[in-house]
Amino acid sequence: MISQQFEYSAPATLQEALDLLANEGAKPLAGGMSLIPMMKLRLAAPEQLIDIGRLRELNYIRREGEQMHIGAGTTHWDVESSPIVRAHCPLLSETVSNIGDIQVRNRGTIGGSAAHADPSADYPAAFCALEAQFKLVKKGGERVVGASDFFVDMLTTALESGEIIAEVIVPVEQRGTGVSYQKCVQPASGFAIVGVAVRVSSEFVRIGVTGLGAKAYRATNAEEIYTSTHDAAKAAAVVADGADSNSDIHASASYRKHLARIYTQRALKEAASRMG
Amino acid sequence: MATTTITKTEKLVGKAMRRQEDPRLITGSATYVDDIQMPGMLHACILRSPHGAANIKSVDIAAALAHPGVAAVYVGKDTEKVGPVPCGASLPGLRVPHHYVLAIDRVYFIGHPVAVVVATDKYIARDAVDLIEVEYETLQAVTDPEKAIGPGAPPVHPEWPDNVAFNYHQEGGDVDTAFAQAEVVVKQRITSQRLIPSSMETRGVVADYNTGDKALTIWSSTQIPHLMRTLVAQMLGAPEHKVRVVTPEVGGGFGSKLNVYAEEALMGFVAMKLGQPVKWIESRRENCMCTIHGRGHVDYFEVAAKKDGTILGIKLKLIQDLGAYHQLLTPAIPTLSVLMMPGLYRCQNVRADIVGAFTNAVPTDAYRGAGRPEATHGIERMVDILAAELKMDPAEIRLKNFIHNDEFPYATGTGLSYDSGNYAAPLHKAMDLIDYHNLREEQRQARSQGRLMGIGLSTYGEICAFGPSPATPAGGWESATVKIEPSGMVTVMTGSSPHGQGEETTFAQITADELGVGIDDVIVLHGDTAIVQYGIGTFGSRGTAVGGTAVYFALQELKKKIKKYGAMLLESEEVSFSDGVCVDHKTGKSVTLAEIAGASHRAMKLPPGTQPGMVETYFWEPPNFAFPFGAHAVVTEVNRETGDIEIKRYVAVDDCGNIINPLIVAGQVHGGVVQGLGQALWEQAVYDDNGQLITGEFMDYAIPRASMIPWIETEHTVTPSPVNPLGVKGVGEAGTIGCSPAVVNSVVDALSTLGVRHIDMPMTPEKIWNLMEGARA
Amino acid sequence: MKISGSYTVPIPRDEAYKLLQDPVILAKCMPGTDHLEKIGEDEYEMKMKMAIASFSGLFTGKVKIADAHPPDNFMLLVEGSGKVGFLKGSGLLNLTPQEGATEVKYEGDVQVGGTIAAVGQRLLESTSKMIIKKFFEKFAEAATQPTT
Amino acid sequence: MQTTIHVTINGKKRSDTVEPRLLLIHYLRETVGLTGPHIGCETSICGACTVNVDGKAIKSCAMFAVQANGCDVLTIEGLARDGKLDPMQQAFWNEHGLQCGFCTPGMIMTAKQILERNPHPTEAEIRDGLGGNLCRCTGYQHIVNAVKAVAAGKGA
Repeated sequence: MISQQFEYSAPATLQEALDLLANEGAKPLAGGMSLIPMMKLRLAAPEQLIDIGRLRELNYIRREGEQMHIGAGTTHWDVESSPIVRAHCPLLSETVSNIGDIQVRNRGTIGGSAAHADPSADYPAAFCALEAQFKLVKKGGERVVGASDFFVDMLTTALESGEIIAEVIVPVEQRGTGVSYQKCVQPASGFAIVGVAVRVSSEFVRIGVTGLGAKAYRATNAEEIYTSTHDAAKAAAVVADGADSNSDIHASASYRKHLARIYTQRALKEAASRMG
Repeated sequence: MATTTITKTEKLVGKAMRRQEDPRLITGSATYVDDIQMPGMLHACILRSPHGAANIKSVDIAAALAHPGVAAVYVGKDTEKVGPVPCGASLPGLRVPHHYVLAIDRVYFIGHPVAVVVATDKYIARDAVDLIEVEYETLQAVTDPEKAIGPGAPPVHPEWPDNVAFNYHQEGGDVDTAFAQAEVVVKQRITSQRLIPSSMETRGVVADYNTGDKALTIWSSTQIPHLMRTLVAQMLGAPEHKVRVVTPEVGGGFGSKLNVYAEEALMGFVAMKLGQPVKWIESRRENCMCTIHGRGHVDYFEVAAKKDGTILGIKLKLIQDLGAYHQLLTPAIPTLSVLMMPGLYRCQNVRADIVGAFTNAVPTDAYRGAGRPEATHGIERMVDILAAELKMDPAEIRLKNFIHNDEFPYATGTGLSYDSGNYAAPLHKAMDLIDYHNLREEQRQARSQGRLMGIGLSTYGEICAFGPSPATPAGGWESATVKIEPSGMVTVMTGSSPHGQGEETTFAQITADELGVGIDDVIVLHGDTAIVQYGIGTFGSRGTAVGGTAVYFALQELKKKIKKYGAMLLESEEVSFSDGVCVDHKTGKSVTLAEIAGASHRAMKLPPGTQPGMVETYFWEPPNFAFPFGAHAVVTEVNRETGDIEIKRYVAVDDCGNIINPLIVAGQVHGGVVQGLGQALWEQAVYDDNGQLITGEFMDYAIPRASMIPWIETEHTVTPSPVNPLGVKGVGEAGTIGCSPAVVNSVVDALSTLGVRHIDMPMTPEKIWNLMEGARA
Repeated sequence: MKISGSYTVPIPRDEAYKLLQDPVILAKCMPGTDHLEKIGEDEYEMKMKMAIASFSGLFTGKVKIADAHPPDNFMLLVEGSGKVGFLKGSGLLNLTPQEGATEVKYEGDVQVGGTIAAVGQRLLESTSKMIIKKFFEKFAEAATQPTT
Repeated sequence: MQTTIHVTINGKKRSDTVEPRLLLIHYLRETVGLTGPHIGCETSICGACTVNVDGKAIKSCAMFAVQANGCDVLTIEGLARDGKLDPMQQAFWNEHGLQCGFCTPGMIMTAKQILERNPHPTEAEIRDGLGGNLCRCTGYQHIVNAVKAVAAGKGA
């Protein structure tokens, strides 16, 4: 219940934050929904916390042309309740409403969730399906990394030391695209046993899967089959192929794979029904 | 003294009244144990074993002791003389391991306390725990009770290599003849998994020692303040009269606080050593690891019957997972299962054999239902299995075997005397409510469409109102004192120690009716051994049936005294007392309760042979248990793709005798049912083979959330208990007991077309999916 | 918890076998190990600072090599303990030559205890796999670098 | 290292010097003396510690007090005004939405947020909204009734 001691800074600007984060042992704190429980269990013990949760610079939702730009510090609730997101990126609205609970969504941020890269988190499925771009910043540098390169392994991302996510960039959904996020909920924690995010239009299909393996991934093999057959069952049948499936008391590896197939099929069908 | 108009007060018993205790709870002004702050208070944090079984080679506390702010660090050898942690149950030949408050040289389960740090601040105490170095030599652990008593298992306690704590046999009737005459015998292994009670408030203790008075006060989140006082005094070698136990607001117990734990004595020890108050609050992780678990049964049932469904005999081999130690009632719990094993059925031929198995796990003990849910689950599953075997309707087979209404009091083959019953009534009511016969038709249609729809029934009985003293380990009576203050206001002191059951309200309802006062003119005090006469506590659905009855009898005594004073004041030979007024019907003159109370305290004049004041105490010994019963009916549908179970309808018809407050009874049933659903569908305490508790937090131990459960339709039949004058039977555990078999019966019914005949709990989607896959293969 | 898997390292088997028992190489490849000291025949003690994203912890541990059958296989016994829990692993490493490279197959049992086991259940298997993967990645790197 | 924070709690401004690792729940309960919010777990699941920070229901065990610097905090103690209960408190009382009462302060804070955002929720929406608050006593049914009652204007 009680974390180890640490130093705390609440920089006023992003620049100031990045300067502080350049110190070894410094770790960013945004909403803290993943980090603080881990600190309380002493599974994490950062020496210095840089509170980027109150930086207005990181808190925005903007549409620019065919892209949505969401500041990394935007809370789940701000995304969930945003009419712009609902209108232009309904997959994010739907996915985010599945995260945790009201209180967690009030504090947790889009950047924090991405950076934590929990293998059972909801957001990463949508990020994969949306081919989201992450704008990463550090003292003296900025780069953009795509979702497929950003999620590296369990709890591991492409973020380097001192680097934080500044912005998540997702495409504006075109008319005629249907989306769906289907989740099998772990009854205790509320995390996803598996979660499947789908976007489908007459032109393309994108499938993002979370919960199955060490990291969320885009199921390109299933996408290809769907593109050629438009058969949800056939596409879903291969969604877990080759995945190194997680296993725990809530779902064995083989059942998880089965669920991934079922939920993919459901998501594909629902997304297709929403293509309108 | 004037002639007053007598107004008939509205009777409160039976009325759905909102609770008297709620205003403090909804405004955040209640005081739970963690809310207690005292000057100079120290904070304790406990170092616990990370191993299921290990020898302690060394404990180095030097760095912790040197940490700024640390007042003391104690290890096992410092507290060797404290305790042992008491076991109140006795069975012939019971092996009782010495349960030290801190481990001495060996740890027996994950979370076993090894050392305690006491510091000025809880943050410092926590930091210092990390500075203690313990060298362990890990040993092989065993957590499965069947493996534990099987060949080659590592011994939990080296002195008892077979891991058997006790064998217990009970038999009634002529079982062998029953089985020899049987036309059909059904057998099934049925488990009732370990559960973590998970009261929302964890345990907590504050201890304060007055060095001048040599008096110890312990605030503890417990269901049994008085028993704790007696036992903690023994553990500490302190004179009982100088130990006071205060139970502040208690955030739920469900049996898990019907116990005396190491920490209560340990904090007393620390306070006495240091002469400063000390607080220990259990973390959730500690609660999962170190507060008792419930259930933990492996049951082998056999039922012998005639082809027409008449049950002839029941055999049970019960393996109880005890854990590493006996807590207060650990070995007694499975004996309650045996008492309850014939359920509501007219079957005298019963045989049960219990093996109590030591395992490297936290002890099991009373958890909502305590032995009766396991028994009911077993017999109600077996009756369904028998019905399936005989191709009978599950309702029909139950109706055929119920004890008849004219047979009460009914002596069971297990030695109980069922007080009163009308077992068919709730079943019929539940079937009507759920529209059973049309449902079966709907099910036929669903099946023809390939849908897996199930209908499940359970008809349960339970032992409540614990209980006659000879049948309980610590006395089964309850006490009450009722005082009328000089102003006429009424104070009730009950030995029951409620923690959410609403007895401040129900006891006030009883009191208000008897004395003819308003409910706000009554206060109910409990949970402080310095205020309340000795009492037993709240558990085993005994609060109202035993504690409430004690209040009732104290009130009857008090009314005699009221009438004596009334007669004196009215200078009358004969007065009546009702609705708060004594009346001489000859003269029409009357005197109010307040006037009588005032006169009794002023004591200008006393009725002959009567003491001043207006107080009566009653210790009520119940002549028997009370036996509530009921029927639950559940409709489920299983998702063929995933194995998910949807509960489409849940109907609970309970008969808990007379009802004092329907709102509170409904709340008890809802809560009980949801704990039953938790066991049926999600909850399980899982240890791995090395004794690690995998479900060590709410991240993995799934207690039900609001969105996971269906609307619960409740109804009642009313069969008053003859055991007490209130006619109440008890309802705290009913929902839990009735629930799990009904849900499992429903899901088994859904899957019966696939050849499924039994499913163990929790019925996780994966388990169901595997069954469906198995059937497909 | 049973774990198994295989990695291919780009060096011949004899060399791979030798390097896999070289304390300097092991120290380099065990994630977060900053100190490895020989405490007995084929037995080493180490201090590790494990960090996986936000998770971090200090561990002290032991590595022991047993049942060595060069160049085919050996048992690797790893033990680590820290304030958040402990880990014990034993695994059989089987080396098979593959055209100038070596396939290392491992099969073993991992025991995890303490806070990690109680709250990190869903992450345990992936964590173990990840640590092993990191080990072999670093090993491949170290093996192909000229020794200093 | 200590940090000074300035917080408005239940309408009253105050400043305190705190250790950065001090959790908001401990700050409220022990420094400020508001023991209404409770601690039921350490993994941010149970919601007993729920308070409102700047208009949002949050779990105060998953937030450091320093993060609340400059914020407006409302706890269960701040709901009743001039002795008049908040409609949600009143509804929990009327509907018997509590038994042991331990989860209740957090439950009420979340229930209020549900209705602030969705004044006329369906039963499923209410149950879903309460997902971050565990209750072991009531089986939730009377809690759902309480929220429904307030939505129907019956709390007052």
